[in-house]
Amino acid sequence: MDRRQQEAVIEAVLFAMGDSVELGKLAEALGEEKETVRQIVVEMKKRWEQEGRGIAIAEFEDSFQMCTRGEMYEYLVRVAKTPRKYVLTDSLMETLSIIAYKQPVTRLDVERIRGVNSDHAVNRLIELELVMELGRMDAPGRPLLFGTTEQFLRSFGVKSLEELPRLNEGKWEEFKQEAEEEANLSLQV
Amino acid sequence: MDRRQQEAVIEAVLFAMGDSVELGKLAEALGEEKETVRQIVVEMKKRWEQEGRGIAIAEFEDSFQMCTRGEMYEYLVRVAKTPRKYVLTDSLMETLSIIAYKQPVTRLDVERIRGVNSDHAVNRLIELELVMELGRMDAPGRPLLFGTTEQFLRSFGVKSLEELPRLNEGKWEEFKQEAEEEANLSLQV
Amino acid sequence: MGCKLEMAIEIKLAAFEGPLDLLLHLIEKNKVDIYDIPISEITEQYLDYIRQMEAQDMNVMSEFLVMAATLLDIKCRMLLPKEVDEDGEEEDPRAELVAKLLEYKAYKYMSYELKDMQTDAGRAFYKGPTLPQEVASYRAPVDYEELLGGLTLPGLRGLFESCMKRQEDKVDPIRSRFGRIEKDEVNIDEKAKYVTGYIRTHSRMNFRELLENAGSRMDVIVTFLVVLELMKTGAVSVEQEGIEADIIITARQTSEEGTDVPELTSLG
Repeated sequence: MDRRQQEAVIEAVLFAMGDSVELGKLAEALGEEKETVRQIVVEMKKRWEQEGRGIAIAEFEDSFQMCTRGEMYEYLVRVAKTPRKYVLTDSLMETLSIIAYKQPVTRLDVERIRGVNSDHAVNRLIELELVMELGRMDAPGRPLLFGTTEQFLRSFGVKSLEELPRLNEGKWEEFKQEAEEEANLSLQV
Repeated sequence: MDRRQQEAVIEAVLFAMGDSVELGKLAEALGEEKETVRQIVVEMKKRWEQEGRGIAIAEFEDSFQMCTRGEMYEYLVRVAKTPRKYVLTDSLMETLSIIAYKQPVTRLDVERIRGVNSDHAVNRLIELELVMELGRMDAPGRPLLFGTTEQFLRSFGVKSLEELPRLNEGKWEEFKQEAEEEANLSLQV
Repeated sequence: MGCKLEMAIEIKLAAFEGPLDLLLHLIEKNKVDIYDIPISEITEQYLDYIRQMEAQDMNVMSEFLVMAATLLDIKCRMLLPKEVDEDGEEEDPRAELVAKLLEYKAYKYMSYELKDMQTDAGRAFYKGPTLPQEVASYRAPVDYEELLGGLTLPGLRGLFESCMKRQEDKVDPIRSRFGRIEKDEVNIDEKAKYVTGYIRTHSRMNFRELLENAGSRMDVIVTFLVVLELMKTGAVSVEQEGIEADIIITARQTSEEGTDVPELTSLG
């Protein structure tokens, strides 16, 4: 393995481990003596500094860690503060409507109604602070119960859940009738 | 900001964010046009490859993510925990390939092609974040439509769906020829 | 030796992803042209496999059985004079099946390709975020007005209602009717009271009489259920001459006071 390859391996290991990596581990990955490896890492560290790269190598006792160079900090803040464009997708809206009307509700309830695994949608709604955990259900497995947040009420301009529009009873009758008509049809067949 | 600095910022942001970073965010950090930034990143990506560096830049649709170069694998497994890898069963792979090539696709489409109920497989793929809901089809019953995720691109090492190996009529022709050759062989026997 | 070979050839049905998979296996094993499937032989072999899977899960089984029926149907049509389509061309009864098999085979083939790609892609390592504390804890404010777009409260209600409707649609309509009998549509206790009262005062009657003030089909069903229950408890005997004939109900005299009809508390 030539020097360039050795440096590549060190770079990859430092990146993949994330945390600080003991010299011994780097030596193991390379199959080299610790002191040889230390020399290489220290040289890499210097060169990266000189080249003004975005990432740097921090040294602690007998460990090394890959990190962002201090000067990059302001750019990271800028990325973090980039306004994100949030959109409620169809599946998020559907899930929200079920949680709003059926709360407190478990993930499984949502899944049963939608007919599809909805974990992702529920999690996303929690991130967006429209939905929150209400506690756990007193049932086997003690599943989490979800409901809407204050932010939900605020966003829709209502003071309490009682102000949600009533379910359309007429609609229910329609569903029922449709189902019955279907049943009659199949009975007649 | 000179080019070297721009590259340093991109490197730092990709490293620090860990997850995939949208082109728009990088552009925001640099205060440059998206297309300019895309060019820079694509060039960096190429140069890193040529230099045989330990880390690489993966591209997914309009996002970029830092990762280790594939060739580093054998060294990394000596010291790092191997990444979570799911062995997908044949039925999951079949379902996934149908969704990947036919998206947006309904459950019924998948079922029709496989000849077996595939609800379980579709739900499992959603859990594994390889498949997601895309919305509902504008048709009676408004069935859910499914497609693949960014995690799918990452897991299969392609930057966009266009990069998937072609599923084309030619392949069918090959099958046909194979079958014919086999048939001839068996006639000769 | 022979025994070993047989075991090697015998492949568990569970190994097949479905009927199409099994069919493809048989076609490959027999080295026949997918465009010219010897339907009789393949059907025979297919049915042999199915017989071995009797004890399997019924859900899986039914899918294999549907294909068996399709194969038998094709086999029959192959024996009949060829059907001719609008353009005067002869239709091959196997055409639809062949198209399905080819389509399935194409995706199955791609799934192997994808599997290889996954193995290669799995060699790259990714890492989670390593952000400075302040950056990591920063949450971009959400513009809720923009987020909700045009979604209003009535819109939310509409979505919920259509979700529930879709769920309702999936419910077996006949079974769901049984569910409603207990709920509200027909008060079963009142119906039972009415029927038992009628029987007590009439001792022998036609089933039609009981239905005189039955409004809905649901009323009829409940009345019938009540009669069945009374029959079970021995309070009445029921006769019918033929399928189309009237159903005659006779109350059994058990005491001088009249017909001893037990209280029906619930049929649920």
